[in-house]
Amino acid sequence: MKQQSGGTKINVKDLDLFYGDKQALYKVALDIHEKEVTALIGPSGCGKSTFLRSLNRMNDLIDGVKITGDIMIDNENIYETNDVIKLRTKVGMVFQKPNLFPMSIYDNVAYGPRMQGIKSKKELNEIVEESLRGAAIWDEVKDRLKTSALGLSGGQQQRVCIARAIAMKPEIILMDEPTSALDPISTLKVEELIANMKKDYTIVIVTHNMQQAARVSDKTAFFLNGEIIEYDETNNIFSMPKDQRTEDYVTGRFG
Amino acid sequence: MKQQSGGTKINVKDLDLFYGDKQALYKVALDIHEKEVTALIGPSGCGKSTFLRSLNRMNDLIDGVKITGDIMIDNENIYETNDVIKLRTKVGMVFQKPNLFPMSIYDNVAYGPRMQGIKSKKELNEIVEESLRGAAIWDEVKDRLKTSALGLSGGQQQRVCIARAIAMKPEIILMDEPTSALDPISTLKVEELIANMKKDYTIVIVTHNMQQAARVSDKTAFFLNGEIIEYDETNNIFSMPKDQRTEDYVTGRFG
Amino acid sequence: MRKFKDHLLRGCLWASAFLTVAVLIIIVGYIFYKGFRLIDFNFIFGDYSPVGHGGIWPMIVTTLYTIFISLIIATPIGILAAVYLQEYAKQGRLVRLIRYATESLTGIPSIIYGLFGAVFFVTTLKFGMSIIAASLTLTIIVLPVIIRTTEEALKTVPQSYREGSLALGTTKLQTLYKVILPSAMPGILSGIILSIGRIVGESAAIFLTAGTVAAMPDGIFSSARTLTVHSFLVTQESGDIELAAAVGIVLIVIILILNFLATFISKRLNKADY
Amino acid sequence: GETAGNDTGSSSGSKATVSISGSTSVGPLAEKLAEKFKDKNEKINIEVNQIGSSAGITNATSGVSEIGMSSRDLKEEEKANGLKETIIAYDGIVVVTHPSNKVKDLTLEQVKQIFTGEVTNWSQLGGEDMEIVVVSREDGSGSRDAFQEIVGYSSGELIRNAIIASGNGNIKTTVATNKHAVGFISFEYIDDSISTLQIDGVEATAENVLQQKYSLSRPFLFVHKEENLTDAGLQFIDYILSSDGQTIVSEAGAIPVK
Amino acid sequence: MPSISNEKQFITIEKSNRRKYMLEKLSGRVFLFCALLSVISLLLIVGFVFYKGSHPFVAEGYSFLDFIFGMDWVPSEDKFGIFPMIVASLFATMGALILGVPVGLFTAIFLAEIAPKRVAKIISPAVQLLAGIPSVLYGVFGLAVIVPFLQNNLGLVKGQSLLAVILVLAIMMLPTIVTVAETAIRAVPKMYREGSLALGASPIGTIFKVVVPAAKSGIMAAIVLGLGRAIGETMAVILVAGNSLILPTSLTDSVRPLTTNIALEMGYAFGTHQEMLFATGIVLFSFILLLNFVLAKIGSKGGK
Ligand SMILES: Nc1ncnc2c1ncn2[C@@H]1O[C@H](COP(=O)(O)OP(=O)(O)OP(=O)(O)O)[C@@H](O)[C@H]1O
Ligand SMILES: Nc1ncnc2c1ncn2[C@@H]1O[C@H](COP(=O)(O)OP(=O)(O)OP(=O)(O)O)[C@@H](O)[C@H]1O
Ligand SMILES: [Mg+2]
Ligand SMILES: [Mg+2]
Ligand SMILES: O=P([O-])([O-])[O-]
Repeated sequence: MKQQSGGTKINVKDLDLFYGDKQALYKVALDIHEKEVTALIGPSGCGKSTFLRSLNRMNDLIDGVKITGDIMIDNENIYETNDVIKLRTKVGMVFQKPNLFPMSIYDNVAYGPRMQGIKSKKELNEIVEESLRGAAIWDEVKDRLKTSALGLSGGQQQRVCIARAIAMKPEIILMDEPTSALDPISTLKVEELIANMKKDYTIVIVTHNMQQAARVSDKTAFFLNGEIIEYDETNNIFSMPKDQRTEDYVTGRFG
Repeated sequence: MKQQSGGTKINVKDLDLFYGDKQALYKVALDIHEKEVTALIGPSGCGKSTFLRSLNRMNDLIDGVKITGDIMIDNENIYETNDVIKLRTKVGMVFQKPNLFPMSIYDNVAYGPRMQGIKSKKELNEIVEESLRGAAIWDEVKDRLKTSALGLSGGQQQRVCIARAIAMKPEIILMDEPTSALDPISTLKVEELIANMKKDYTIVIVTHNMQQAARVSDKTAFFLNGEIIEYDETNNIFSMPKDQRTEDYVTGRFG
Repeated sequence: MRKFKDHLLRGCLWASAFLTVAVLIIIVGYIFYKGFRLIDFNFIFGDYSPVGHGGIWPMIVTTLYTIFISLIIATPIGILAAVYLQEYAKQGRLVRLIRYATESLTGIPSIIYGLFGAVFFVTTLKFGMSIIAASLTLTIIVLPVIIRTTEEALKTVPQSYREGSLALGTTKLQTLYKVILPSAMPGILSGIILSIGRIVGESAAIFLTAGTVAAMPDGIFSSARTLTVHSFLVTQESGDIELAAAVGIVLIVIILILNFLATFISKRLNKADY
Repeated sequence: GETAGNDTGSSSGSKATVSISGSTSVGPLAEKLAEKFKDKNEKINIEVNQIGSSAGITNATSGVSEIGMSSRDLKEEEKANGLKETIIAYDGIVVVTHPSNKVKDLTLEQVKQIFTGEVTNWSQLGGEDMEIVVVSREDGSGSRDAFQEIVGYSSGELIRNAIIASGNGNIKTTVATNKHAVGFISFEYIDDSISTLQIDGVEATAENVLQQKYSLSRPFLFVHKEENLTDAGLQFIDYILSSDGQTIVSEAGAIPVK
Repeated sequence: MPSISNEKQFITIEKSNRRKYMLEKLSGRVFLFCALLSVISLLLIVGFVFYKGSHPFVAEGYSFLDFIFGMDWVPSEDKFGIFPMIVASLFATMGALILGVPVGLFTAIFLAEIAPKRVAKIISPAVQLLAGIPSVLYGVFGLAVIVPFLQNNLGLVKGQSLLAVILVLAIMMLPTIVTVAETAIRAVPKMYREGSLALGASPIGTIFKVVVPAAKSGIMAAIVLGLGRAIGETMAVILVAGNSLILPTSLTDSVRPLTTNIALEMGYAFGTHQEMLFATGIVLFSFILLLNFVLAKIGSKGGK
């Protein structure tokens, strides 16, 4: 496949990943397009999280992980740079379980910018407000910015997590099952948020929820046993999958 | 409301519950019928878990919980007995996150019976096999009963949790979002299991997943802010709810 | 039968706790009973004299010096070493070996540490018998305690905090300093408190390295006598149990104050403590 | 505030410090001597460290301390290192028992029989019918060496189940809490928690030692290397040997040299 | 196939990040240095002990076997046998372990699981206070209270005995064991407790079958640290052991454990005598290594 000029934000080729001796990804290749939402679906243990975490090199944290192949972001090979900090600043991440730090809401959102060296109170205030607004949670928390973030409900915490990621002004946001711990209302809010964020960010989201994938994403990749079985427009994946296994999976007949 | 003879397994009246000063349940009243699946739905924080945990007195573990009102199981007031152990043997529970003990699969399932004083190896073997079969997981684990339960996948773990509960030969099984941590395939398996178990057990299940509630339950109760807004046949709740708020919620318009 | 076993075990739990508390009360009670008579303003704040019971102010000051210096050196080294073992090093044989060695060394009698200190710090490094030589020796003694407890504390910090922070483009160091250490603070603190106990309780390692000069130290290069060494000498040579106990009372009060301070400071440092 | 005054202006550079370390039994006496000496010589500071005879001798050899204190004689190897010894006082050793013990007088031979286990019951010595519990000092201790030499038995002959206590204080506490016990301590630590025995009818007093009627005693030593001894150190030794110094020695319960 | 991925480009490290990487590298080195420093200083001590202690066997022709199995210890007559002390150390450690570990662990469990919060909040720091009381004072307490108590109540001629040593050591282990184990037990996730209780297990059953096994690693650490404290203890033991040079045959015999031997005679020891005391240290250290090894094995076995 020829690279689409401008459109391709992330280009993955021939990605093999091993946990020690155990191979978790097999020759994964994928083009992720700018300012689109790409959903990764597949049964548990198929390697979705593993793949997602390769994109911002979070797998570096795990002992014994070996990676071969190329991941290019904006045409730069992320495994050839030494500047992981810059990479992770550019590629934000939201985890399955809201993982706010035991600090105030404000401090959570200001955490990244502060670590970047921003000290000015005014500037920080602006970033915090803007990010919380961006994550559609500003109104709910604006009066309690200085209280512990752990006092928020799960859905609120997850949106603050998104705000925390946005505060770094990333270009790409990775989300690993961001709503699986949330109730439907909160889920809906986060989904709306994702739809909105598409304007500004390239989003990659792992989800177990087929409806969610159908609702929020432009493209969907179906993983199975560490391989990408099918990758296409979301509509196609759900309405006319080419592979029998994809069809079985999305219709819930799989297993 | 007059008690329905024979059919009513759990009868809750006027249940108020406080965490310290904060009231979490308001005058909850509910009849749960024998050998049916009752689903509890409602937005996050509405008190579903709190209610569920009142039914086997797990809330006793939390400091400062005050409860008034009656919960009758088989016409006995469970808050008037001192034998909580007997109550919990009769009322099994499966939690949101699989919480197997760090022991072998066998020891996990045999845990309850052993605590009941059953020592005979033969008897235990029988119980373990029967329970694992009952939880539709026997074939997957029969060759590795002596290995650590924590090595199983999430879906497998959750089914072993169910087996562990079944091993106590309870009459009622409470489930608090038993599939929210699982992938669709595992979820499907657990749902099938629940449908099967209905023959033998009275099941109360909390779920965030409307489809799931619709699929597995006979009756559904909709909670909001600690109150039961509506309680009816599941079909009615989803197709012709009486309360506007229920309708808003089940159609996803709520919030 | 099962009920009976439950009752039996519950009984054991209560009995053990009761026993521990009883031992605590008896020992502390005994020390107070024996030593209380000697405590007065002059005893605590007076200068030492070899005749009579003497004042113990110089020993109080020396004790505080040794605690302070040892902690100021051992705490950072111990914490950072634990950080290395737990957060940086590849978990494997080497780390396990280091851990095993460290643990085993907690069982070496302190007199051997003392002799080592006397040869290494006092003679070879030419510190002479001095507070600094003793403090460095004590540092080595408490290092394993701090390392081990800090490691346990680091283990309890959820992995999600680390990932959350690193995913924001922070360095490991920033993550450590801003998120991990604050969360691990309570565990680290209990290690420090145990260390204070160990430092304060030490005698053999100290009198071989700091000596027993019963005068106000001029500085950390002076030879001096700590409270515990004082009570050791009195017990050993004159058998004056009342005096040893009186010194013990002062020690208990000092430990109480220090433990309180340590808790207080860690609460302050620990922004995580909402 | 109070302590700053007591610091006797140590910061003034002219002050000389004499460091002394060694025997824990010589230590208290040395401290008392030093205190009186410092009152007279404002410019000299004396540091006394009680860390055991061997450590003191080692320190004197290595130069960590100017003077070492020893309650035992120097070994040949130690003398070979060029150490000089000065006897600053004698220490009387007294056999002690529990105050309730009726036995008040023993012959030197009986003492030997007790400590070598030939006699194991107080009734054999005219006391109650009860077992004797022997308490001795640790091998290498100066008092024990002297005691054994004078009484006439060797370490190997000491009764095997003897309690070994470290230091005079521990012997005293042990004997004071056990009516079966017998041990020996230095004159300095005699008090009424224990009872002292006469040997061959002679009471354990400094006078009797000086008149050579009472034989259980040993010297207290200061040891130094000639090249390490400062003026101040020399002054202190001279002071101890002066009559002023020897008066303090006898006040402290030890026995003057002359 | 596309050409872009072939011309490998490098993301240049941003200026502001360069400092961070340097700091990162530097801090990694500093941490490593700290770890090494601790290990080195500890190794130095071991080396020192081994150097001193092996001298008589390497250079002076003493037999190590005679040293280990010899029954006589008379330094002034050149007899160095420590067999009775090895036995004494073994008995004393085992005794303290048997007495101190259960009481300490049960107290920790009580504080973490059973005691009302307010009670635990008072007792836990008080127990930590026990850790700070100097061992000399434990010795004084032992000599002035425990020894006469044994003398009077067991009708002994002397209370200085193996039993007194065991009692004092067991007491001294308590604070370490209680503090470390309590922390470990509190860290066990709540979900294990809930899981067990929901199965109709009693609270006590839950504690012993689920909570305690789950806290095993921390509990082992507690035991190892407590044991270290007991084995390394000298000042208190000297006062209550009696330090007699006999092979112990009963709890009421007075004994001389290895540690006491070292501390007791080091003050006067000279030459070979001193080196033999260091050799005693080597034996002691090997003893500790062996014990910890056994404990570690026990610990990892229980896990499977
Ligand atoms: N740290 C690790 N060490 C070894 N194997 C791992 C590790 N993390 C994941 N794996 C294995 O790699 C495979 C892919 O795991 P991954 O977490 O990527 O799956 P997933 O698709 O995200 O599943 P889920 O939907 O359950 O989150 C699995 O077989 C898993 O067991
Ligand atoms: N231990 C507790 N102490 C104080 N308040 C509590 C406690 N547990 C729950 N609550 C509060 O009680 C209310 C009901 O909580 P509950 O957990 O029952 O909600 P839920 O319906 O199960 O929500 P979710 O879907 O998120 O699990 C919430 O407002 C919650 O904050
Ligand atoms: Mg995943
Ligand atoms: Mg809930
Ligand atoms: O301690 P001493 O050398 O006097 O026995």
